[in-house]
Amino acid sequence: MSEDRTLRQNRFSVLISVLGIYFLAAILLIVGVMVSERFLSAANMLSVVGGVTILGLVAVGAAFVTYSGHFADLSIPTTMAFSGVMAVEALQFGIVAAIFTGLLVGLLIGLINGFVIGKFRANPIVWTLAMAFVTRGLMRWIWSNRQIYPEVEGAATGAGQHFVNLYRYHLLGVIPMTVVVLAAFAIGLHFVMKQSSFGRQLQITGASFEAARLSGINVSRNVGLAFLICAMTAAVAGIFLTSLSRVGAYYMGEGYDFAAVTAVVIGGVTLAGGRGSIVGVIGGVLVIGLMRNVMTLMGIDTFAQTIVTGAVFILAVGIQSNSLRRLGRDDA
Amino acid sequence: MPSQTDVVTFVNRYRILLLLALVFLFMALFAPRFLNMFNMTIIMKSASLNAMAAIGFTIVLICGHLDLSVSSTISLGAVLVIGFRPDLGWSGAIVAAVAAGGVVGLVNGLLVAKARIHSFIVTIGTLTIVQGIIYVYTGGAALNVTGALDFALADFLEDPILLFFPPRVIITILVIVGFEVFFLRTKPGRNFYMVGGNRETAWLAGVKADAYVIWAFIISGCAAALSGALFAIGISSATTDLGVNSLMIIVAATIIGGASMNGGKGQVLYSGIAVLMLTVLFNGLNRFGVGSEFRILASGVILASVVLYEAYSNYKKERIRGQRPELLKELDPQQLKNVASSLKTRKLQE
Amino acid sequence: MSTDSSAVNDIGLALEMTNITKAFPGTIAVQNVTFRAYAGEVHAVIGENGAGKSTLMKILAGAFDDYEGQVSINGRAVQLHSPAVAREYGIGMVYQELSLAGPLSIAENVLVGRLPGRKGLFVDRTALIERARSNLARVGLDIDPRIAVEEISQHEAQLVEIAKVLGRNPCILVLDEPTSALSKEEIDRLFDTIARLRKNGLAIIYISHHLPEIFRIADRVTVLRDGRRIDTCQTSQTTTEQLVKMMVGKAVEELFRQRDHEPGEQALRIEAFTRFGFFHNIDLHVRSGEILGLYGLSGAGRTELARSIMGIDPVDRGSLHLEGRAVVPRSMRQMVDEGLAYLTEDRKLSGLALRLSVRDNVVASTIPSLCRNGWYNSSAARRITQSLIERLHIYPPRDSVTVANLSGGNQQKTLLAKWLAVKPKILILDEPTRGVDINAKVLIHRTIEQMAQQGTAVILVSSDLPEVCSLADRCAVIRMGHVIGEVSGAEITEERLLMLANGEGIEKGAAE
Amino acid sequence: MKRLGLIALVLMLAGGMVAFAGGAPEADTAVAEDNLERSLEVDISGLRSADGQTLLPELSSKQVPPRPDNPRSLPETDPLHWYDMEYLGWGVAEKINIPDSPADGAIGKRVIAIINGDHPYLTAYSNGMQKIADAYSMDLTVLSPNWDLAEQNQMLDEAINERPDMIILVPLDARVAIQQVRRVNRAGVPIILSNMLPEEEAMQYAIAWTGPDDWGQFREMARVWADELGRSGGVAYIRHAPGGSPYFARTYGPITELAEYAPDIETLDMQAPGFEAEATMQVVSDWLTRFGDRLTGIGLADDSAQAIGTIEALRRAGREDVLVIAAGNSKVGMDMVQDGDLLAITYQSAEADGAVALKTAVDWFNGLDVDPVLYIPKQVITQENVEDFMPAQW
Repeated sequence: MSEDRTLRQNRFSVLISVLGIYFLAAILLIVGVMVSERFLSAANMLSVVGGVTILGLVAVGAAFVTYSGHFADLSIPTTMAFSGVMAVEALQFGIVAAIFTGLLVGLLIGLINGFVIGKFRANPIVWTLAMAFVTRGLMRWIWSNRQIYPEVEGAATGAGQHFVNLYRYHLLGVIPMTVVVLAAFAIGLHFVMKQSSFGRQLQITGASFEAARLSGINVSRNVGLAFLICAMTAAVAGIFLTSLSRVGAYYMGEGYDFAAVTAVVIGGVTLAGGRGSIVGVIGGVLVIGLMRNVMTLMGIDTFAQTIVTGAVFILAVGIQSNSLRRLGRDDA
Repeated sequence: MPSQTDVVTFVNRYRILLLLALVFLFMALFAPRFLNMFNMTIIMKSASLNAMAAIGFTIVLICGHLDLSVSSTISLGAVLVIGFRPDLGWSGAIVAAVAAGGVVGLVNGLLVAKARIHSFIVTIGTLTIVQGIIYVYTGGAALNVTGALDFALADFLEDPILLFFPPRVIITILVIVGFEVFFLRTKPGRNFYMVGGNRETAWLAGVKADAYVIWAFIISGCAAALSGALFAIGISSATTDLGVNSLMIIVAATIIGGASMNGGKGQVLYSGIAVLMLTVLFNGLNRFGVGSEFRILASGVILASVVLYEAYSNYKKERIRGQRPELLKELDPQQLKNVASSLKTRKLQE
Repeated sequence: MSTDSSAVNDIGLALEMTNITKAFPGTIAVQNVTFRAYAGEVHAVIGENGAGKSTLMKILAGAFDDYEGQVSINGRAVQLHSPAVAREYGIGMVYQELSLAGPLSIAENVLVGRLPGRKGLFVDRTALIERARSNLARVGLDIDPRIAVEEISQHEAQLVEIAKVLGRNPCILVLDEPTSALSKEEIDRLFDTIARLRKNGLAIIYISHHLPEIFRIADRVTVLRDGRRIDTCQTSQTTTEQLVKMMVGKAVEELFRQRDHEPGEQALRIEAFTRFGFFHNIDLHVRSGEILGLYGLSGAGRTELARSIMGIDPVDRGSLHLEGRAVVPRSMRQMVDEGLAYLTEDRKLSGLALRLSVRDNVVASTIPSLCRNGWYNSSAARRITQSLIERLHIYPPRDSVTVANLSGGNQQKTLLAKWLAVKPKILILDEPTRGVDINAKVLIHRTIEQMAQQGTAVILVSSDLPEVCSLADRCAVIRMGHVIGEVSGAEITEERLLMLANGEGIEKGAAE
Repeated sequence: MKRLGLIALVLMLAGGMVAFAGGAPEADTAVAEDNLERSLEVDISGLRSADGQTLLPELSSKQVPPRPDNPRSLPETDPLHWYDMEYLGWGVAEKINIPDSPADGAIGKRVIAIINGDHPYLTAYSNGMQKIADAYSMDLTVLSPNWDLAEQNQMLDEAINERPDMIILVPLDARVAIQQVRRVNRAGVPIILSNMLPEEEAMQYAIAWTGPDDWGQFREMARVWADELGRSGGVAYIRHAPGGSPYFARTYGPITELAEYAPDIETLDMQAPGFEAEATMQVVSDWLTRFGDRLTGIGLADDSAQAIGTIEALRRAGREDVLVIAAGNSKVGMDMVQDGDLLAITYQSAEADGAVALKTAVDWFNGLDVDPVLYIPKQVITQENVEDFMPAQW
């Protein structure tokens, strides 16, 4: 095997796994420009980004689960709902307490998931599904299927309005705070994934659990942390979603599990683990936003959009994994 | 003389049957208006939809893959059987609906086996695509039997003809038992397990692994479509999202029924019984008059317990893997009592 | 160059492969190889890793449909484009990597692809069990065939694999490193079986790295190198040195242990170390700068002992001292931080993350120390990797190459580099040269020497006798979970170790 | 074959227990003689819903035009195209197999209500129903299948099994309802449909249908909307979930009404992104990009998540001038009307919705005549009158 060939493969492979999704984004941009002259306007671009910030928050966390070689976390939607409801419930103690409580829920669910999957090696899909059932059932039981309102719960402390405004704050009057939070999370988690001790060890854990374990890496802790990060960003997203919707309810966040997987995988984090980046995931999220935007601008109805989205998903991931496989690098 | 390990093995082996018996017994004793013919019919009818669709999910899982598209394939079968009914008649419509399910399965299978895309991704994709196709076909509205009202077949399928078994339930049982016998007792059937147990081995032994994977998906598509179609005939109409709640129940039931996400394990009969067990549970809880949150909570707790139990026993098994029996004999009996041992727990595969 | 004049006779020609060429993208794995095997002979095929043995055999097994050249079996030209076809022609292949389906029963694994039928479609279960039982008896394995394969041990699985292939009554049997997981008794039994099969007129192709085995059972031997056939000759008319020379292409400098330095302080001592059912009452110590051989047959408890020392598996009783300090091994991380390193035996399953780069693998155990305030220092990682690549001659010498794309020897060197990177005080090596080519082996041995010289305490777990004999200062022999003897210095000879390992000549008081 | 033996054992056990326990349970039929009189004397005019409105006000009725020969052949913008949906239930000439009223009073009757899912609206709906049940000391069970059709069918069968005096059903789907209602009807249990409109055919098996006049209230609101829009401009619609009657009523109600009342208003687009704020926000943002200033109004099928997403998108684009109407009066929607974010919403009292269904059953038990279709009152809530409807029911 010649040296040149391996080298070239690596470059090409990196190109595919990181930039592949931005290539798709570029195509969408071109189509968008052809469809509407207002497509490239700042307002439209901001709305594309604004429409996927919550998804983006969920996806950057979910990426860690996929990156660790554990497919997906199906308890994301209930984590979002639970943290939102708990935050609203805690508004009577003030806005800080509310946010803290919401994050605590994420911490708790993440810890349980992380412990069971990291320590006892339960299948992640099935376990998180069970977790979703249990938490959803609990939530509905505790709140008797009602939804609760931040403006009511937080009326006494005046925190309700603050909570509702969480999603609506704009930085310098133009940039939504959610986008800033997403950017902060993305940059932070990018460094965590690529530059931290944990992230580097997680990469090996994801690529080969056994090899990582026998390299002295604390694999249980790493996998646990991956689920914890996922649950934490889901909690943050849940608080924002609740703030946006102005209600806390058990059904919030439905569909975000598969949507997050879509964004993560289309963004180049392979299901086999240990490959991909937050940069790619953000690309995946943007592509999903752009795709919806362009299709609506083209006047394609919701149903046809579903079909196109599904097809693009399979196609994009297929091309990506196929090119990796052809280079002898991946098989997933 | 049954020892402790015998009991453990027995429980492990017949877990799902014992669970069903337990739940049934509990409900029979405590749930009001539970134990009567009519209610048994209801339970059997309710279990049919997911039990038949679980065949496909189970066999795909046995082959080492996932088929998340079952839920929209159930809806597809339902929508098409009602949609084709005016043009093709019932038999033609059923054939067409099942064939359409088969086509979905074929596409899944080809993408997984030939294009080598992970089944998790492929079937999330086809899940949405098929749902989109259904919406486009129906315009978003449900379909029903039109023109001269023909409820004859529906009434036939839904009314018990034997004890508490209506024909639709009997068909479901026959299909499940048929597939169970096929997968457990026939040569091609065993090959599905072999493909899931070790794809390479199967391939090297001349078993066309790809073909079996594709067939597994086709069976899955057909079973899901057939169960959707029969259900739709029974209610003389079809909604666009008929199967939307089925996926999670099927996944839970299949796992509770003993199938493994790693492939090579599981039985369609046990998956069916697990669906029945969950249905008995739901029915019983309804008899108590509690809200639907308890159904979710109860199934979640059962699923979580099963997953935890399996993960924990694997964890323990891993710790004694490779133990030397002759070394253990060195220990005095008092010590041996406290040592986890691999001596007697070898599981027979039937 | 080809001197295939030593043919037994042309009448018994079972297999003829003529001018076989198989190219992969970027490389030619097999080039113009002609190969003959006769009924009633054991024909060994040897060569370094990457010499083309596996590819040639895979072609024979029907794994590729795009090879060039002709294959004829029993005088009939055939196209081996699928495993099914190859099987049809009576080719039976026992793979090195076990290819069994874990969740299924032994019986079904043994009879995969030819389950006994009843009324056409249905499986006859009584016949299935019976046939499996008789097939297993042929390899001397007495086990209930209904047990799931995932429940049995590795050497049992190896025998099941052989039983599976033998059960098909092949006319050409290919064995690829069949003895690597077997104990001596099992090897003997296997060789008896092979001898019987030869007598029955099978052509047996035997692939191995283990030259003594080849001299023991093979009639002829074919040497491959760089995808070409170098020579085929009668085993009785050749020597180990000649074969090695042909495999390597150049004479290898003999390796002599330079015992010119005195070992230092006691680095590691274990007392009454016990994990119930795996090893009992082990007392060992190793001093810095010393190489302690730990010899034993597979399954004797060597690997388990090493894993418990490293904190991977629990210990039930006994104590462990590092430089005189009592330490309780709780996790591997802890022991790595204490200065221990453990090179695992199966590089593909538990050693390397194959889909990652050389650099990512090399620094895998070092990540925490490469981090400043929790942040990873990638330039340091690159520097360390680059220096280790140079030191171990890993080829290609680039730290961004994916490990899966390396040859076996270079993969093993990468694995060693990972543990050199932690700068261990105590280095435990578990089969450090299994399945690697001679050049890599020499380099790895030399590196182990160096480490010892620099004061590292080395525990060398190996079933490769010449390796242990040439490297170890002292050697403990482990058998069935007990250390049954310890020899040092000039006493370390292959004969002595073998006798100990097989339970002969145990000194009084050494055991129990 | 230990396994098959075990299965057989379990089945035998089940069968034995069933045989032991016997057939279907008997309904308790003993009724006091003065029950009817006492039932007729119950006064419920004082009951109030949580928003302070009278729980059961005077019900409104509807002008029913003659049915055209083939409504579906008319253009979609013609109100009569939707005739079969809008005037559903009025044209049923003949009811089939409806049981006779016992006419022995509502007090003590057992009623099982099967709603379609868990939703705050339906929680309020159940509350309203319970208030009537309490007033008449009825034994009311409300079951929710949580949007699962298979589950709803199971519950219907279970309800039949219990032989209650009445079943009230909120269908999950209009067309599926036909067979559902027919099956209850065949079993001889009286049934009243509620809230969601079924297909016409279902009506012949049911005593009555009660619920909101979705078409009517959207027509009313569309006129208020058109006036505010100056009877010109372009509008777009976010639709309800596909399948139910609101999917059509809340989109084609205003479209057909505007086609007559303000033909200059152009329908630009319609999408069904579901009930998710973020998805709705993106659709609306995309519209603003695509149509720019041509978009002057948006009609929503829901006044909570959809409304929030829409308003958020408009605010971000600085397009607060776009006039938005929505269905329902959730707390979220009412707050937004109060803040001026929403131009108008429909007043659809969830509690009245539930109460009317059971009150109709009461009337039937009391032997009174019952109309085949009963609408709860419709009103349009705007900033001016929103105070009257506070606090919201859900």
